[in-house]
Amino acid sequence: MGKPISYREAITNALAEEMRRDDRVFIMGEEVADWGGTYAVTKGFLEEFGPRRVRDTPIAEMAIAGAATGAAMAGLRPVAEFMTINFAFVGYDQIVNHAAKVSYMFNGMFKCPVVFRCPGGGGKQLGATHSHTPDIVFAHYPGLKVVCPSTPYDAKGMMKHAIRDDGPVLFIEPVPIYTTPKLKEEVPEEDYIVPFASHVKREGDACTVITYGEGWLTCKQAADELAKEGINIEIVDLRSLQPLELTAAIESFKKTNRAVVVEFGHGHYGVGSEVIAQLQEKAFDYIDSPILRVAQDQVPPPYSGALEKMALPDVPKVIAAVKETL
Amino acid sequence: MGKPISYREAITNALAEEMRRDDRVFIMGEEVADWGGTYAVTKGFLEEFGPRRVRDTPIAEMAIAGAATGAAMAGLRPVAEFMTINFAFVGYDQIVNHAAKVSYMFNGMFKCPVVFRCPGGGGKQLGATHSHTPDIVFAHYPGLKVVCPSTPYDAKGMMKHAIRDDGPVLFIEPVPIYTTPKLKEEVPEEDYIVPFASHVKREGDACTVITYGEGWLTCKQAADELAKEGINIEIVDLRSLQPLELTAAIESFKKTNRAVVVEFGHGHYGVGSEVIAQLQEKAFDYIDSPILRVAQDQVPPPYSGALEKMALPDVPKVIAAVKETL
Amino acid sequence: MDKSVLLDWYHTMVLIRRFEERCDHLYKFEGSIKGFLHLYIGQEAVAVGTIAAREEGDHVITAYRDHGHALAVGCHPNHVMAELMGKATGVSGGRGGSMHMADITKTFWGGYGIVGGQTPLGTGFALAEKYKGTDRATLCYMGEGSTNIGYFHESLNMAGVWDLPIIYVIENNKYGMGTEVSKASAEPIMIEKVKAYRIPGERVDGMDVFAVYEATKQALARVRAGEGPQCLEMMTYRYEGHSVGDRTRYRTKEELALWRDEKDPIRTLQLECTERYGIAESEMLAIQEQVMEEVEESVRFANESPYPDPSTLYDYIYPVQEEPLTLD
Amino acid sequence: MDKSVLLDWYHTMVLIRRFEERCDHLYKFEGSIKGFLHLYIGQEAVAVGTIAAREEGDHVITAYRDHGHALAVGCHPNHVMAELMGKATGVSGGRGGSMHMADITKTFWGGYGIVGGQTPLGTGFALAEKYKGTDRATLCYMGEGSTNIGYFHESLNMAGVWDLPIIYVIENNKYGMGTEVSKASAEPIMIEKVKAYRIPGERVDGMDVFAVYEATKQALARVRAGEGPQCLEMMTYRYEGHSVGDRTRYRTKEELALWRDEKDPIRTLQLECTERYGIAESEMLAIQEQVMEEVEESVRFANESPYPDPSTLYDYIYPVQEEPLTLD
Ligand SMILES: Cc1ncc(C[n+]2csc(CCOP(=O)(O)OP(=O)(O)O)c2C)c(N)n1
Ligand SMILES: Cc1ncc(C[n+]2csc(CCOP(=O)(O)OP(=O)(O)O)c2C)c(N)n1
Ligand SMILES: [Mg+2]
Ligand SMILES: [Mg+2]
Repeated sequence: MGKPISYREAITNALAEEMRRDDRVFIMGEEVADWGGTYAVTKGFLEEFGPRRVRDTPIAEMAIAGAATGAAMAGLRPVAEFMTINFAFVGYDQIVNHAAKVSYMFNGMFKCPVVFRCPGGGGKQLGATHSHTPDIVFAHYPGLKVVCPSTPYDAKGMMKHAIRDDGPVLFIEPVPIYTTPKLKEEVPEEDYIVPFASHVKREGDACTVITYGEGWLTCKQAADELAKEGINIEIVDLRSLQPLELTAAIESFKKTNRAVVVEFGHGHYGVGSEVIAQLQEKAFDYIDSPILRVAQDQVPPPYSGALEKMALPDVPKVIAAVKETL
Repeated sequence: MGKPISYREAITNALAEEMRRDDRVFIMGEEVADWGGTYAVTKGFLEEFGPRRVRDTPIAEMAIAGAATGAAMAGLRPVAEFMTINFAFVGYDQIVNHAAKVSYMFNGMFKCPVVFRCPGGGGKQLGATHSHTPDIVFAHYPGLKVVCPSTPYDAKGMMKHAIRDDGPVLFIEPVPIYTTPKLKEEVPEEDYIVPFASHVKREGDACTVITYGEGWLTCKQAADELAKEGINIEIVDLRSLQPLELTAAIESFKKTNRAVVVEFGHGHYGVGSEVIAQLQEKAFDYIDSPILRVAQDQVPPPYSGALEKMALPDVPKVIAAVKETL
Repeated sequence: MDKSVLLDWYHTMVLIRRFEERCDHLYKFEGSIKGFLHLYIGQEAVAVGTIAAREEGDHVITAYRDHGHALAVGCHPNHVMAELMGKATGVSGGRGGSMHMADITKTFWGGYGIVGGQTPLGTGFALAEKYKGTDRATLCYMGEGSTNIGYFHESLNMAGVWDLPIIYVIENNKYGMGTEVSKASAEPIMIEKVKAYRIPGERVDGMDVFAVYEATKQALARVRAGEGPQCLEMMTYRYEGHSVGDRTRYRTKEELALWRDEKDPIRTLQLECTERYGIAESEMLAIQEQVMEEVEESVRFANESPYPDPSTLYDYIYPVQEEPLTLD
Repeated sequence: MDKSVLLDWYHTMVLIRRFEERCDHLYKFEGSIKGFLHLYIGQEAVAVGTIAAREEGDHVITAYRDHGHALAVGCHPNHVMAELMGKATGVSGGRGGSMHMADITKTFWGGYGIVGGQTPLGTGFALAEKYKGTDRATLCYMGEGSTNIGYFHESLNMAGVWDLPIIYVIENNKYGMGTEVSKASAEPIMIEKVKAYRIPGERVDGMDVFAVYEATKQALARVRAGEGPQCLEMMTYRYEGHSVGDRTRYRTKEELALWRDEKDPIRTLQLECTERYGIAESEMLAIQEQVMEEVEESVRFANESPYPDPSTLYDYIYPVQEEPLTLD
């Protein structure tokens, strides 16, 4: 274990280690080389790995998505960065209708080990076009793995998984937690991998709170508050949205009989919707009260700070929802 | 009332009537003019309305979506046809991040009366790239209305609504029911409008089946079968996926205490997920058994006919799900 | 050229410059502007010269670097500043922010945050005007880096095929973020690039407001004569970083100095005014002072303006329906 | 040119022609082929001439009109036909269908149903080979109508900026569905259009397999010499409709006759073989008969092949992981 690192450092380290380990791994995207990445994730990479392996692209998300996919099919392991997930909409067809389909459509003939890195999330006063947490519009489709870590430990281990995975992975990184001091933690020096599977991240008995990505920190803070009142919630981190594997959540729910799903994207047709649909189906006899959701309001993110915050999940909203289930 | 017309004729008639009524309405898209539309929806339009109002475009879904949106902002009422909804992925950013946002982001300054026509659906052996029912990836966002009629009557009235609506409407037309004889019905000669709101389309008491679009016909057939066994299901047609307004479904559910959601898209993060999440929240005390879903399996549509059908909803699957809830 | 016109241009260019400098300060030191902030400093002649050439009703649409265009079309600095601070009195009611400013009363359709996203929209305005049979033109602005995205290609091709009344104004400031034009565009000369759509292009000294104005006038005349889409490649430069926070390591101080110290559009205009048109320096100084006040007033106005009322959060998700959807 | 090579080309071209005719019949009258069916009849010289020029390992990727390419790279007609019938023995296991045929053993990466969708993928293959330092090239095919979509622009620009080893083969058959090239492309001459990326282009008589072969050989040599991306515009024609069912009302019988009766690539090659190379007519007749048998055999094989086992429905949603994801 070394010194505590941030979420962003964890991703930087995972990328660098994988690049050192495997020459097939390379980075492409807008401003990833000279600039070192808009969010400085690949700072120093150009110096260490050179322009062959750290490639600035034109502003061309269709080609970024597609050329990375093609390079993956032809034997490389590209990590394509969309500067933000909002811009991945421009390459949407290539992601969900090409990368996600080639394995199945061609009967398993092709591998497609591409990673689409997507810094995402809102709350930064960037206005409606730049503040999406649209994770489910990628996770809706079979064929594409859609994952989103919530801690530095997971971020590093899941990025390594994503790079070594033989199929396409859309890797969501919530920018709001990139450097959050509270989230910093030590991670192993040795190589490790974190599976794309949900797990209990904090134990409790009062209510199961299911979340992922930046939701973890919010839920953890809510848990700390609630603990002061003697309410101990159990937090399940989904880690992966597609495939979605709910064993841990279901087990927990069977214990607590109550659940809240917390997500930063819009609620409609969201992560919570799916989790609830499955929980009530697979653990029907255990529901003691409605399963609630805390999600982004059904309104495009306004620029103005206070207004924007109103529409986003926060600690008080999580606490209120938990209490409502009790 | 005239002679019975098909779902497709209903759309054709609505378009033609609106074009006759309002010069601001025009059609643009690939092969809509000379060819008369790939699915012949605009056959004869070029002859009646001329090339100014019926415009063939290059194969350029980004520009089709964007130029139609721009023309709408500047005072026209474009009906932009995506040859199929699969190709709307190419224009995805323009649809969900521009058309859907301009009203809110610019504080209501602009209207945006554009209609995106999207023939959709699978089951036609077109392979994974061409067989999507991806309705929720559009319906996830506030700002865009996403609707899908299930009958000729609704199709005509909802298309008129869509064209007269001052905001952007993504209008989904399931190709599998375009010409289905069983669906043909007489529609009023007079002008009429069908609201974008859910309603009970068939009354019953045993179980509430919630569906929309091509699901209606499947559910109706299932209902006829079930009726022979004395099981009378109530069918709610959602009509609109965004905004999603569930009053009719909730009322029905409070009566039947059982529900099944039937949709032709993938189940994960699907329409059923959201409907269930809301039902269990808003009618918790009325749930007698798990609310079930019948949806497309979580697998990309294979070309081979039998395999493809396996993965899609059908009458026996609906019947089985209904019985399971009883 | 009429003296009052020149002074008007001078006023707007200085206003943009001072306004942007003030924004920079507010962002860095007062924290009252948030989000991304893309300054227009150095490029003032482009917005001012092109927009001066338009007729009323001609459409204007641009990208996220849009304060200059907003001020040039005549949005009040108070409302532009209020928008930057997310206030209810902002041009977009505080909902849009720096990247998304618009004013429908000036047929200014806004800044758009997605690179290239405005290009098909502008093309749609042109389509609408041609459809309606008016002789309104559209000025559709973009950076040179934005010509590499699919939007550019699909839009210009559509405009070409349909002969639409639009001018694509490419503000070639040499960089798209940190990427120099020739690293991102296989054909770095924009007027060559648009030949792929048979669109005539002209390279213009974007630091010279006269040249900008003249070229735009002529291009507008061609558009109105039915000659179809036009392209103007404005050779210009942004003095500041891509957005506040960018330390511009990708370019040399010498390069910056070359543009700023030798080609500055405001100084060029100022010299022209005094030397060619015999305008007294005092008149120009007066304008400078007036601008300082306008800018300070805008800060005051914005600071004092209220934030949007929380109860408005759900307004305008869908536009207000004008003709009711019931039948008569 | 070696006689056996000519006969090989002749064989493949006739095979494609007869195969496609048979597909048309199966679709219309026997109902054993479903979905969309885009025939390659008339364009045979393009796939055969270009692919004959490639070295082993050079990549091939194309659009949905892909049977010709599949047969030209050497996929067995049995497996191509089985794919069309959705059988487990099909090249893509019956999962892809007419539009999505591939064979990795021949570095044939498939047909793709989304217009232009293959273009960035092919660009990615070229990137991979340049990265690996091999001298493999990529042949990336598309129709002229597909040059209007953003994919084209972004891909060719990227290839231009990065000097990638790729040939964009534009099969200009004059129509994209019912739309004539000049109604959809503001610049209807493709080799002019690609100048926007500084990509050298050559127009080639796509009905003459020799010309196609020669032009491709030379372009491949330029690619391998490090000269970067190339474009070949193949002037060709499809005799049948866009897909089965299209009644081709958008073109005249005379136009079709001009191409089919005067420029047919198979007849041209046949004449060349007999007149210039002195090949006996009987040899060519023998090939024709052999092809008839191959085609009938492919129908037999496909008809008798099993459909995919229902238990395979969930296979390969994700590729089978080669190196396990645990740590050693
Ligand atoms: C689709 C998309 N991709 C990436 C970005 C991030 N981005 C914002 S501005 C910019 C550079 C644009 O450069 P240019 O068009 O030259 O305009 P300039 O900033 O020089 O005015 C980039 C990459 C974006 N906003 N949208
Ligand atoms: C993105 C997208 N838009 C539309 C279509 C429908 N479509 C299929 S083929 C085609 C015409 C393509 O013409 P061209 O590129 O010239 O190829 P050709 O058919 O002549 O071989 C169209 C519009 C599609 N498959 N994908
Ligand atoms: Mg620039
Ligand atoms: Mg063609």
